[in-house]
Amino acid sequence: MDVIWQGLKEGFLLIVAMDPELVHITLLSIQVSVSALLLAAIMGIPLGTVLALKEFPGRKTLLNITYTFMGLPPVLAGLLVFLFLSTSGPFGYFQLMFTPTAMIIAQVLLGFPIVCGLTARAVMAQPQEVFDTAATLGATRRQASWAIIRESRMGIIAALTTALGRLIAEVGAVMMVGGNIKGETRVLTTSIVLETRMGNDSSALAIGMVLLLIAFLIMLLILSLEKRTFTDERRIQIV
Amino acid sequence: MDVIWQGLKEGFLLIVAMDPELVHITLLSIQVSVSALLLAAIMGIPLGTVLALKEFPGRKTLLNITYTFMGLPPVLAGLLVFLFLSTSGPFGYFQLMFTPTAMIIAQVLLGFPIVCGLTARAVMAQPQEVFDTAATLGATRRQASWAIIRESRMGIIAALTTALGRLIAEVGAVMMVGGNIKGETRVLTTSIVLETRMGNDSSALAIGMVLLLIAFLIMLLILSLEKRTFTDERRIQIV
Amino acid sequence: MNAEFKLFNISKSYGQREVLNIDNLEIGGGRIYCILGPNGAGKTTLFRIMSLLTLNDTGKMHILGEEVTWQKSQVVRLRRQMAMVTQTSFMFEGSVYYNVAYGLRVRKTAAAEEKRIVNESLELLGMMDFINQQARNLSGGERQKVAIARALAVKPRVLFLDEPTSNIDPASALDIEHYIQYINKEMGTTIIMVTHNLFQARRLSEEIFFMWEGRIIEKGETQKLFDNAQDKRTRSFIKGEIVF
Amino acid sequence: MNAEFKLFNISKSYGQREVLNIDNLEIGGGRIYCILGPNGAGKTTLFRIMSLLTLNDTGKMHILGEEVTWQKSQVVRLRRQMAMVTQTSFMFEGSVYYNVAYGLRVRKTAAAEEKRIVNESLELLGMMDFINQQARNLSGGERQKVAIARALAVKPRVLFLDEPTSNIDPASALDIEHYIQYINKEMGTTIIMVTHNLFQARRLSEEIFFMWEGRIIEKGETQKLFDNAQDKRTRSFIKGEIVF
Amino acid sequence: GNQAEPEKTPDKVAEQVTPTPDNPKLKLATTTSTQDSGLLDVLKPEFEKDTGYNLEIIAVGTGAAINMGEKGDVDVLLVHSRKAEDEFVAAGYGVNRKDVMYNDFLIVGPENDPAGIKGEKDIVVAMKKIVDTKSTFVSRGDDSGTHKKEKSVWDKAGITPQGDWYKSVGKGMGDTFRMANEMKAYTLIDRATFLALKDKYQLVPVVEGDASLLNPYGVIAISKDKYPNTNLEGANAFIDWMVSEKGQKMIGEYGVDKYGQQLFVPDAK
Ligand SMILES: Nc1ncnc2c1ncn2[C@@H]1O[C@H](COP(=O)(O)OP(=O)(O)OP(=O)(O)O)[C@@H](O)[C@H]1O
Ligand SMILES: Nc1ncnc2c1ncn2[C@@H]1O[C@H](COP(=O)(O)OP(=O)(O)OP(=O)(O)O)[C@@H](O)[C@H]1O
Ligand SMILES: [Mg+2]
Ligand SMILES: [Mg+2]
Repeated sequence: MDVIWQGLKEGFLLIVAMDPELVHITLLSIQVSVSALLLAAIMGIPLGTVLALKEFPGRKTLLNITYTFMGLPPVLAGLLVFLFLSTSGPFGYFQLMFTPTAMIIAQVLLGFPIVCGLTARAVMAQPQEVFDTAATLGATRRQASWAIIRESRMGIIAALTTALGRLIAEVGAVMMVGGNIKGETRVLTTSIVLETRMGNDSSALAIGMVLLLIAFLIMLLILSLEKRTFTDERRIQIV
Repeated sequence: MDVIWQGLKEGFLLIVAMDPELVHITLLSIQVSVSALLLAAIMGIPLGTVLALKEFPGRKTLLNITYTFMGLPPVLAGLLVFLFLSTSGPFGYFQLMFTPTAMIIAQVLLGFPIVCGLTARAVMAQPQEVFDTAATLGATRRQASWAIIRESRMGIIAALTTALGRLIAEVGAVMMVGGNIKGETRVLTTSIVLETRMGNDSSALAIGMVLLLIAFLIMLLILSLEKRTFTDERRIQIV
Repeated sequence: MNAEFKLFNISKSYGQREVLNIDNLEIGGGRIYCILGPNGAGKTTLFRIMSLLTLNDTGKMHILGEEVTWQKSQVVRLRRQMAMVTQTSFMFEGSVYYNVAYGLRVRKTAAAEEKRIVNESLELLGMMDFINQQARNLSGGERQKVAIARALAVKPRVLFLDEPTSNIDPASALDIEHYIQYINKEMGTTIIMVTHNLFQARRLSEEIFFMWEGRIIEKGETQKLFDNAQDKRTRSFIKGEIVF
Repeated sequence: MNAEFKLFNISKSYGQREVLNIDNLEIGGGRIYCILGPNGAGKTTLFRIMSLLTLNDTGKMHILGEEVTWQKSQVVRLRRQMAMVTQTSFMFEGSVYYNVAYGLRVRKTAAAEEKRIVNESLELLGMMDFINQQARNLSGGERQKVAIARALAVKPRVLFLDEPTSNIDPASALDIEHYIQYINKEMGTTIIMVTHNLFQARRLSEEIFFMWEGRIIEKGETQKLFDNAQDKRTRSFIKGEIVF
Repeated sequence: GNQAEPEKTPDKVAEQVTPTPDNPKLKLATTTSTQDSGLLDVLKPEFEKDTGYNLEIIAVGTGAAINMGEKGDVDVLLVHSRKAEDEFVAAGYGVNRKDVMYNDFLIVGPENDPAGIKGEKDIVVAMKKIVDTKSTFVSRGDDSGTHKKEKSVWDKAGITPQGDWYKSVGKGMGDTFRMANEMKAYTLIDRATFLALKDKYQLVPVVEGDASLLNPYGVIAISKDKYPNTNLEGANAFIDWMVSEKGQKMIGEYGVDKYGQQLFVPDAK
């Protein structure tokens, strides 16, 4: 158990010391995961809404596939991106392997099904009145869909926090396509793996602490999106 | 790209051939992840409900911590469980390291925040009328809470599918505490990692296919929970 | 001194705004009581506090002979003797049967008994044809009828009705009024209702409480109040009678 | 031949049950029309089809001079000329202002104009004090008033009102009735309303359609229909008048 | 040390004129042992200073490293699996293969030595005893250089290892060592990793010194014929530097101050 105390202490010292290498690694982690989250959101929220609202053949199958891809193993995502971006792959020309761009692409693959699937569920759970009201007030389908998305904010923010959790914690994909190159593609999770492999458990724990702290801060940021739009806490209360 | 075709073909053959080693690995994957999901659900659904409904100091902080732990890196979860279960750790006596039990414990750590956090969000999004109606009909707080959980089914099922996706795809924790021992604790994700380490990309893809297929089947099972209780598809529709 | 409800100094605010402020309110019980007042007067808020759905900010209450302590067990004990048809007639996801059976299930009524009572209640409201339908697909009036059946099923000592016939057609409303009178007379159920239909208030109630901006500004026997209201505001409101 | 609505053979079923079956319905426009009928008769369903919220199963419609093809652009064009106060007065999450402004925003009304119209509409319904309040926290009647203000704000050619004053106090209801008459007379707005308040129907409407189990079984000038209904069921329903 | 003194002057001169190659980005795929032992952390800055290249190190298993080479995703390999290396060169992917260094493997095991093989010089005898006593043995089982070496040792002993006592774990060296330690098992480990990690775990060396336990590392450049974009100049510069007097010396000295013994023995010809 000493190791755990040692790790907590070391983590605290790490944070206080602002070791430049750690700062760099942390910033890269944030950059990769937040970029991937944004891309996943830009595609996933509209697509999830379409899957929830639009009637077309294969809608249900597509939804089920989306849910299934929530279970895409990071290593597999990494491998697929690897095969596409590799010099001998179809997009080899762009020389993206072992760059943060490749890591972002792989993480988008992981984050997209989560954002899309959870958005679809949040949207489907809305009462019919949302559409009815928007439509009777003259909204086009697109405008009505926005109204529905707006009402689904709580669920969509849950989708974003969940996806962020998955991405910031994920190591399989970034390890595979990033390569854990020191100073270039090393992020917090790959550092943790490296430390455990080298038997430095307390360092691994310390970096883990930093990661959780970062996750906490980004979560607060995402949740503040919600507070900005809901003036007071609107939730069911029991007496 | 050949590798991808090769992988798909190989995956198909693997599934058809029902290779006994693969069957064993697959069953263990299902056993570990589904057990962890059930345990996470048994604890996470009631706790999420309490966090959503009960007013107590620190409620918001606890919720934020829950969201943050959605971002717990699997390796870190694995390391923590390792330190506790290790022979020199506090629970070393039980000799659980490198057993499926250890893997389940580590996965519960990962699945619990997801189930708990998403359940809390689904519950908080319910309209006040659910509680009001239950209470005016004589429900105790506990009974009213069940009524609210019942109304939150869609969201809770989303929580379960998301958690399952995370668990079945996860490799860091099971690798660390399971050890990927052939014939004992090797599961689908650790096999994928092993194959990629050995440069057998097509085998990795093939096993990945099997994993996605399994995920798909379990998702259908979870989603059928919903169908069993909703007689018709109740979702918002736009015209 | 055996009043079912005694409220002293009960107030409730949302933000800066005080929406309820009841100095003193006593409801003896056994009769049909009507609460009248303009929109936003605080009628629903008063109902919510009396049925222990919302905490009052200040004051004390005696309900059904007990001083309200908000102790868990007390809350349930008291709530189980009351039922309410809320203004929105919220339906649980599920069949009409499920909705009406809910109050019986939480009381752990035996299955056969449950079935009998649900059928009886739905029969009474003319909703037997809908027993297996999804409650959320019902029309506005049908939903309100199920909400009434649901409240009746638990055979409460006190029944709160918040504009119970607002979406119901005239003939059905008449039936429901008769039934309200029946359970009041035959089973001694105390009925406390809000309505904007002054004819209905006059026909049904024996006592009236008139609310204005969170306060009860006048109360009395129905006949007297309608014939000879003291407060200017009550009089002007009652003249609205001609609207119907 | 310039009828605003012409429906031929329009039907709608849910599962096995046919809830609407309109052989032939013509609504000329320009007047105040009332649709009467018992709960579950299909009034709301008819409204939903006429305002293009629900697809009809069979039949053809001409609305505001166009044969309905359900083409996307047509649906929006037609919907923008109509507005509806629905039976539930659903409020969007957000302020009262946001709710009333919504119909103007989707039409890309300029900000200053939007503000002016929202204020005007709320003023009219006596809801200015609530402009910045959360719409979902309003009382039942207040919500209904905001829903009316919201529909009025878009200045529709046709206004559907589904039991618009069911939760509104008598004095306010009278004001609203006056306003309905005003916009009908002064602005030529076609008003089609459902109400269970037969007095209101009589006071306001010029033409009545009487529905029974999904069909229109009688229609005519209001005075004539109330004085001399042909159908037995209509007569018996109108006798329900005494309920109010 | 003292002998380094005379070299320092030319070094400093070189430092001032650090060349700027056309394509300074150089990607090296290597086994985890070279990284985990800390060797590359020491070599990298010196190499970069001398040649102006920017070395990016991707540490994976030998199998994965060779796979990356076959796909053209890296420019140069530093691996230890002679057979696979030769095949790689023969298939035309690799050029300019050079021996760089070797270290050796050893069997580590728990202090109480349940198989009774401590001090055994003959690896075959030791392996047989492990089997006979059914002592737990952890195998990397990942087709890595180390795993291949282990298989060759079993072959030599004429044993096909199987049974409950034989755990094939499919992991890297560091993780495998951790597992063996946790399970109080025997395992085959390269000396570099062992020395780097030995303070963290309780396993001790039991069998070492057998000639068949040598572990040679090679460097290979990726062929420009296969992948025109590959940085062959850089790869060659790395190879040349590694086999240079300075590179070889640094390899030979690495770890002496920290572990009291050499981790790698330079053997460039
Ligand atoms: N949660 C809340 N937050 C803020 N204001 C509220 C809240 N609930 C109710 N109010 C306000 O309190 C006042 C009283 O509401 P209440 O629902 O009791 O009115 P009511 O008399 O039932 O009106 P109605 O006849 O329209 O149903 C209203 O003006 C309403 O806007
Ligand atoms: N989605 C649905 N699924 C099944 N039945 C439905 C659905 N919507 C409406 N119905 C049924 O269709 C019938 C007509 O409903 P509608 O809402 O049009 O009645 P209404 O005339 O408006 O009644 P009310 O006066 O009670 O508002 C009702 O019996 C209702 O139960
Ligand atoms: Mg009210
Ligand atoms: Mg209706």
